[in-house]
Amino acid sequence: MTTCTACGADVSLHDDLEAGEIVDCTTCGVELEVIETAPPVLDRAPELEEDWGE
Amino acid sequence: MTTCTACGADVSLHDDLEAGEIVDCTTCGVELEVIETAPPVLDRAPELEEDWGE
Amino acid sequence: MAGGASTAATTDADDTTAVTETAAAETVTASVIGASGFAGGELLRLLAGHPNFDLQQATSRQRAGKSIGSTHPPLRGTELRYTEPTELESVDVLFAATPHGVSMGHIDAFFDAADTVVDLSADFRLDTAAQYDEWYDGHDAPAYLDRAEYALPELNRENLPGADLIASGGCNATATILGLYPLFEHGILGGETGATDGDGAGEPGGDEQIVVDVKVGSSEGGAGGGAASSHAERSGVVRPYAPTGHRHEAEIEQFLGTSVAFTCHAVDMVRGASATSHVFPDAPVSKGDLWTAYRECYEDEPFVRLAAGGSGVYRYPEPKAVAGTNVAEVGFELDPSNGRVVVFSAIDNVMKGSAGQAVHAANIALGFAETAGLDFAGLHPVGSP
Amino acid sequence: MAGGASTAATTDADDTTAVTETAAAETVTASVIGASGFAGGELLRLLAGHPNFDLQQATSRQRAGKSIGSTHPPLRGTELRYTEPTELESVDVLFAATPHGVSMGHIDAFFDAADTVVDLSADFRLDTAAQYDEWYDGHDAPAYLDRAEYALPELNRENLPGADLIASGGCNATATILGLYPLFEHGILGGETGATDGDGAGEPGGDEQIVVDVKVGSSEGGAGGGAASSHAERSGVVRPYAPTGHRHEAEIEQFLGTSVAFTCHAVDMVRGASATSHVFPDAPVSKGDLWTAYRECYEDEPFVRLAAGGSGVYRYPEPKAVAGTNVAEVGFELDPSNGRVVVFSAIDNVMKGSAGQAVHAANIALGFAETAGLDFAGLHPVGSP
Amino acid sequence: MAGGASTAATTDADDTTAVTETAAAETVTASVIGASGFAGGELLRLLAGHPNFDLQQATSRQRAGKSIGSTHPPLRGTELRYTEPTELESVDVLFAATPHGVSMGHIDAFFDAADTVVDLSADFRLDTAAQYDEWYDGHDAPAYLDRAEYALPELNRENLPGADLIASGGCNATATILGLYPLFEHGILGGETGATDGDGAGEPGGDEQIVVDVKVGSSEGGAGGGAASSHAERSGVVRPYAPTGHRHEAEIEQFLGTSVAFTCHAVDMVRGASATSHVFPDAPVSKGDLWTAYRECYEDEPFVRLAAGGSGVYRYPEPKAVAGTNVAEVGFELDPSNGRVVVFSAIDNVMKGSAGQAVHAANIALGFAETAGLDFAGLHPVGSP
Amino acid sequence: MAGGASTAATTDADDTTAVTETAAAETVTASVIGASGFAGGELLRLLAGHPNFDLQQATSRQRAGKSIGSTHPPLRGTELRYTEPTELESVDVLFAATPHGVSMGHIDAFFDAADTVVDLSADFRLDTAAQYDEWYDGHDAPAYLDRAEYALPELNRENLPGADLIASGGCNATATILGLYPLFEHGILGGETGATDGDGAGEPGGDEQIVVDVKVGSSEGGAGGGAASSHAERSGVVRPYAPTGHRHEAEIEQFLGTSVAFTCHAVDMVRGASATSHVFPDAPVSKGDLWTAYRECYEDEPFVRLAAGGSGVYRYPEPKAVAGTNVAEVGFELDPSNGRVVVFSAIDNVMKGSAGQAVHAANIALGFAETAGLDFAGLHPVGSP
Ligand SMILES: NC(=O)c1ccc[n+]([C@@H]2O[C@H](COP(=O)([O-])OP(=O)(O)OC[C@H]3O[C@@H](n4cnc5c(N)ncnc54)[C@H](OP(=O)(O)O)[C@@H]3O)[C@@H](O)[C@H]2O)c1
Ligand SMILES: NC(=O)c1ccc[n+]([C@@H]2O[C@H](COP(=O)([O-])OP(=O)(O)OC[C@H]3O[C@@H](n4cnc5c(N)ncnc54)[C@H](OP(=O)(O)O)[C@@H]3O)[C@@H](O)[C@H]2O)c1
Ligand SMILES: NC(=O)c1ccc[n+]([C@@H]2O[C@H](COP(=O)([O-])OP(=O)(O)OC[C@H]3O[C@@H](n4cnc5c(N)ncnc54)[C@H](OP(=O)(O)O)[C@@H]3O)[C@@H](O)[C@H]2O)c1
Ligand SMILES: NC(=O)c1ccc[n+]([C@@H]2O[C@H](COP(=O)([O-])OP(=O)(O)OC[C@H]3O[C@@H](n4cnc5c(N)ncnc54)[C@H](OP(=O)(O)O)[C@@H]3O)[C@@H](O)[C@H]2O)c1
Ligand SMILES: [Zn+2]
Ligand SMILES: [Zn+2]
Repeated sequence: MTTCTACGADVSLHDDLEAGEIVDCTTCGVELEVIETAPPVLDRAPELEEDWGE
Repeated sequence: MTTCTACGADVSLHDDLEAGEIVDCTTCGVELEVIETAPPVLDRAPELEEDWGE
Repeated sequence: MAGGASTAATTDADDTTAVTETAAAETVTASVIGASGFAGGELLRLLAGHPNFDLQQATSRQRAGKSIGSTHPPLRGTELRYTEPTELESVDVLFAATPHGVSMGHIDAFFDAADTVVDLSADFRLDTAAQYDEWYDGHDAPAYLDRAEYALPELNRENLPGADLIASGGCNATATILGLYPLFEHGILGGETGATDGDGAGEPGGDEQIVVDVKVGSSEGGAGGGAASSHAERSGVVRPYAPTGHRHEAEIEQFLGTSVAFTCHAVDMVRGASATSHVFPDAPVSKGDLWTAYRECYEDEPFVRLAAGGSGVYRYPEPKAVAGTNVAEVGFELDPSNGRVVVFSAIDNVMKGSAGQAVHAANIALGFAETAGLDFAGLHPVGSP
Repeated sequence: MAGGASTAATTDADDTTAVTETAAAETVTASVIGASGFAGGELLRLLAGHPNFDLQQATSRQRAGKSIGSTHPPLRGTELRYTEPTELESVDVLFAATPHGVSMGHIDAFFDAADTVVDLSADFRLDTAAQYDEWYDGHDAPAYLDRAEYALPELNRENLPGADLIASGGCNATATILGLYPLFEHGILGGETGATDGDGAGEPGGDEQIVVDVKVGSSEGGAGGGAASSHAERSGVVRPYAPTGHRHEAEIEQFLGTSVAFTCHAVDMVRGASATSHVFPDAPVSKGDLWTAYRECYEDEPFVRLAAGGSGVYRYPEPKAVAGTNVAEVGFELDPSNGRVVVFSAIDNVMKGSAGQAVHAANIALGFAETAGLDFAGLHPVGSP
Repeated sequence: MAGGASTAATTDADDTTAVTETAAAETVTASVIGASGFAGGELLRLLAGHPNFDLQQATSRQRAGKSIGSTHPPLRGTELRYTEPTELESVDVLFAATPHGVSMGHIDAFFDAADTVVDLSADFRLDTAAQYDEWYDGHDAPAYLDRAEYALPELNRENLPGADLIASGGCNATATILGLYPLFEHGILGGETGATDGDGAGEPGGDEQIVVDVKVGSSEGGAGGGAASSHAERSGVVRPYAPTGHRHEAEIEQFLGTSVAFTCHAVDMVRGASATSHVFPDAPVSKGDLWTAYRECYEDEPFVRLAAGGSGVYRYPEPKAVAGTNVAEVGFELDPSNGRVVVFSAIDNVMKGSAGQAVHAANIALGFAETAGLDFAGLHPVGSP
Repeated sequence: MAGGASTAATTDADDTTAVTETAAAETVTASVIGASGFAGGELLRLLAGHPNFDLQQATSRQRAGKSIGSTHPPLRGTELRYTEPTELESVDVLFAATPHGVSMGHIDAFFDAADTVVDLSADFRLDTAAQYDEWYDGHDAPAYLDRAEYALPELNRENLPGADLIASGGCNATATILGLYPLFEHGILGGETGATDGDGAGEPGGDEQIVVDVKVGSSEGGAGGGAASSHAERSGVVRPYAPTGHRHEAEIEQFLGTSVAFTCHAVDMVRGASATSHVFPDAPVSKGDLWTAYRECYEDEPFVRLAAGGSGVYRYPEPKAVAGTNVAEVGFELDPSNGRVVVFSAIDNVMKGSAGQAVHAANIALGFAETAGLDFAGLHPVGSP
């Protein structure tokens, strides 16, 4: 378990985590980049200016 | 003016027509390929299985 | 203040000038009975933008005294107020957009007030009192049935000049007839006997099974409201509302000379009627034959547009492509696996299906340009209009 | 008889008993391939609420690593993340909700990972490679065609127990077949020859012209998107999108033993498929005959509800009455003027038309209660769901 | 944490345990007054799927004698018929889903028939007769006001166990209060004085200008119908229907201890209410502060789900993500340019906004599992539900 | 053959007479860049029906060679085909309806081809390169910023005659500014300092907190498509898509001289933008004061219509009442409980919000009648247009 940098909730991570992988926080949904794996360190992933509707 | 091979209507074409160009018939909408240019000969363009809604 | 209506007002003023200059026939006076309804409101809108009509009265019993813009937003700012239908003043033309049964009960009063009556209801569409006994609850004024001309101008415009009682074709009937007519006209259906002769009295066709599956918007039901047509109940439906026995079958049969197996569904749109007709010609036809039939029937028609394949998003007729216009889109496809021809036709029921068709017919009857007042080409994109 | 809330109530009781009685077989593991799509997302939702399935993996190539709730709001808060379809772990059951062609290409890998494969695509629905040559672009794994059981449980549930490759019936085919089947079963159509025998290989019927006019929602197109299916272009349509030649004809013909004249329209809803079938029986039938036929076929079915007239707003089948449920509404009307029977059937394409039907079939195959996980009864009012 | 499928899963497990442990109190009898309406129909649906309620009667004056499925498609096949509200039999719990003013006029009769009354109208939500004089047309049974407990369980569940007159919170008020409450609770708004104390009687807040801009679906208007709410007039609207002076302001003010500047728009959906609250805290806050406030208030709530940015299509609360469920989505965003906090909250007005909230409150009052009967997680995709 | 375009042609013919009478300058040539998009298609439609424009070219890179009717149904039957934007011929006026960033990159080429450029994008709306650095990604052609005139004719028509680079106002900005402007103009907001002076450079206002809550249709996103804007995902939403930080804030601030707290929601319609502005004037105002302010500003405006209460169904501004028109509806209500003024404004984003406003501005710049080509008054009933 690691803490989400955006909302502070716990983020559950799977075992064979790789650095650079992108996961999202299941509480707040932000995308987090795996910076280090042991122990896991997460940081806000660079925001893709993804179109989401307009 | 050339005749559409699908619906028989006249198709108006611009001057600097090139072979291989795709135009559509303004009556029936089918896409026509320019086979020859002087005089213009048109044939049904190969149907792209274009998604148009489902 | 602003908008459409004021523009229309200015136009009226100009036209008045024009009238003085040109000739008596140029501008005629008109009133609308049932003007607070959907078809009536559309008539008001069309007449306001029409170069040859000068609108006099708009009737509504429930809203008498209120301005017409209070009901119909496009007419906001217009000075005209609703009057009682019992207080008709003399005009050249009276348009009646009242529920079935009203016109037949007041037809004498209508002719007292006007030289020409254009009726949008079904009251004068059928040829004989017997048909009204069969399909409706009889007829109150059968003497007028002979005098009335059914109006579906693409098929019988030659009957309309000078007509003084015009029965504007019904919405679902118009969509269906426009779709099927070229097949009869070109002998693809109906054998040698089935063709119509323009006065609406076709010979009986063969024993074709013609299935017509119709989808319509909520404005066909009129402005009334009620629990079943509330937004919550009526949204998102594909609801069989007339599985069998729709009264428009009478009109279709009278015109095409063949009966149809007709089913109507309510779908989620406000304006629009779409008819899909499934037919099985006796002899094989090619897509080229179909193009020939439809192009010959409609290529000079100002209000029919063919769409039968092609490319892009809009390949076949669909109601939203004609919303707000007097255009009928007609198209077809051939099913090689069973020789079926599928015919699609799409109209705006409030326009080509009622008010637009009525103005079109009046234009012909009175000698105006056919397309006068009917030149709006529609919108793209548009949602569920 | 069937449907909604009563089913739910009964089910709860039954399941409790069942749970106490049985044992190890009770819970099986399952994964979903194509879980980010519409049918796959529905599977996730159903499995999460199912007493006998324990969800292991959900695959998506494009969203691997993201939580399943990021795509499907009903699953927000769930910890499960998408994995690559190449990293399948061993499970009891694999559901494949991938586009046509994917399952046939990976079927060996699927069976490496799982004992039972339930495929929602068309890849294993047809009996022979020849049919795939005719209707699709051939088949990559024809050896599996014999092994696969088509699943439309109301008609062939006896084939499903123990099946290890299940081809869940297609949405439009399901709606059409459920509507027409009682007519064949009761000899109203098809003469003595046309009846199906439960394994999907009906004898050829007579020369009936069966017209099937279908209206579908946008979710049938999947989660992809594109200019033609954008909200602005797709809203408010009655758009003929498969005028002829729809591939589901193959399934219908295989099951009913007769071909149909099939036309599909896109209308403005997201979930829902509605089939209106117009048929002309050789011998006259009464509405009572029809009720008998449909009741005998469906009165014990948990997921078929009859609606054929009655009163109130909802008189015939319509998609919004079954949205979110695994229920098919089926109804009919008789057209006395021409002997036509009009059959209406309505389903939710994402449920009874795909994910719900797949779970229903899996329930039978694995010996679970048929309605397990499928007891949601729907919403009223509901708009355009 | 909260929401959907995972809750459902957990719930099932818990309930099974609970069931085994407890006993006779397990099932109570219940009736619904106003059962033919939208909120009443939803109650019928929820009670039918609820493990602890046994439905006895459903009243409708207009449909007495008809089956409840004739009105509500999800209940088709159920044997229960509507009865007159004057023929109430004894039950444990009476749910009243009648228009404002009915319950207050019949409250004695309600208590004659039942031990516990759960009222969905506004009749017992306010604390004092004076408030009814100000916001409504006075009160017929002011003696009951003290006895009544307002029910918005997330904020005052401690008041509900054993309550015998429950006033279920209003739809727009619920959405608004759930959105703003954490800001008051954590002192971001309201200074030291504004926090609520759980009995609905907050201290007056500061002079914040809180703007609440609400968008609602057509089911908020009930099942009645009428020209203004007809499909043709109500489709596609963004219509200011309560620009100022909405009665729910009274509830909000009573609960939050501050008035709000409240405006309500009708939009094109059937189910759903969405409140966007724009607030300007006196002291600067960070997004982290907001997350802390909202997570602390709601992370253990089974029916609140936070959505405040993130990725994918569904980033902030929206009604269609919660349609059919008892979940409230709540989220927020910070406007760095002016220190504004924008709070979004979205509910299904027929569920969390009325019937679902009423069942939730009854569950607590009667000692059932809080989520019993309320575990539906919603649909994806879904259109305009 | 048929429909809109040909009708328009007839109209042109009539007008030609007029042209002959008046002066040579009467008709100018025009081309549209980005003509396959939504704003560009609307320009084509408007120019086709405009008495003073003669359309030369319509560009699309993706559809070059195809007819313009293949994309835009109202233009079916028109002979014009798309050309590449690199093959511009000389014209009097060039309309650019390309995404942000395109015009600034090609402005020299545009002026090589045309004397007057009317740009519909945001590329030339702001006064200074610094603003582009702040709100966008900088500017490629800052030298043109001084030359450009922002066009929101109701507020600054005096700047437009003779302008050769016109930056047509943005959709949401137009709705917002038209709603708030009379309050500043009449000193209800902004104290003595905040009034605009007509060139778009207002003095900074006071510290009013102006909350603007906007609801928009899907056509604002353009013709592109994508999963998030697919029909299934975009239907039925009330979705906060720009909770804060919308770029139109820059335009609003530049014009009104005050910043606004701006939030944008996507709702279920295709055409339409509706802005609800909540403001709290320092000094009390009456509803009469408001009427005076708005009437004085707008009573002579051809394209502004006031709606602020009244009777019937349409009491306040709403987008469907102006769909297809160049009209802005503006209205207001006073909240006596807190001194708030709520201002509603509604436009069709494809018309008054882009193409219509651009034509309006061009009409003024070129000395044509202001309303030329813009007289469509809208439809009633209409659904979700
Ligand atoms: N809507 C369509 O798509 C459509 C298509 C084709 C044909 N039509 C035909 O057009 C006619 C009008 O349809 P609609 O949809 O516009 O109906 P509607 O919206 O219900 O309007 C009916 C109008 O008639 C008036 N009216 C009703 N009863 C009357 C009476 N006894 N005497 C005088 N006026 C009366 C009503 O106003 P007051 O009650 O205030 O007087 C109202 O103005 C019908 O015959 C219909 O079949 C309609
Ligand atoms: N929608 C319906 O109403 C309906 C009804 C009946 C049957 N079906 C059938 O159900 C299947 C799924 O339909 P849908 O509507 O859910 O489609 P969809 O929304 O487009 O979803 C397709 C799913 O498959 C995945 N996928 C695509 N190509 C893949 C590949 N080559 N290998 C592995 N995964 C792949 C996609 O995710 P990634 O690309 O991220 O891997 C996505 O999760 C289709 O066969 C369809 O015919 C659908
Ligand atoms: N709809 C919502 O979103 C919502 C949200 C929160 C709260 N509520 C509240 O819930 C209540 C019901 O709302 P609704 O939308 O469901 O209304 P509705 O659809 O109009 O239903 C009202 C019900 O009450 C019955 N009824 C009406 N007058 C009655 C009377 N005098 N005595 C006995 N029964 C009567 C009606 O049936 P008969 O006329 O046949 O008896 C009908 O069953 C209202 O108080 C409303 O404020 C509704
Ligand atoms: N939609 C509205 O409501 C609205 C309102 C106000 C202002 N606007 C502004 O109007 C402009 C157009 O918006 P829209 O909604 O119409 O967008 P759209 O539907 O996406 O259309 C964009 C058009 O520009 C063309 N295009 C794209 N990139 C181009 C390039 N690099 N060079 C040349 N042509 C290019 C496209 O065709 P090809 O790719 O085939 O060339 C298409 O014709 C935008 O600046 C928008 O901000 C729109
Ligand atoms: Zn987080
Ligand atoms: Zn052609």
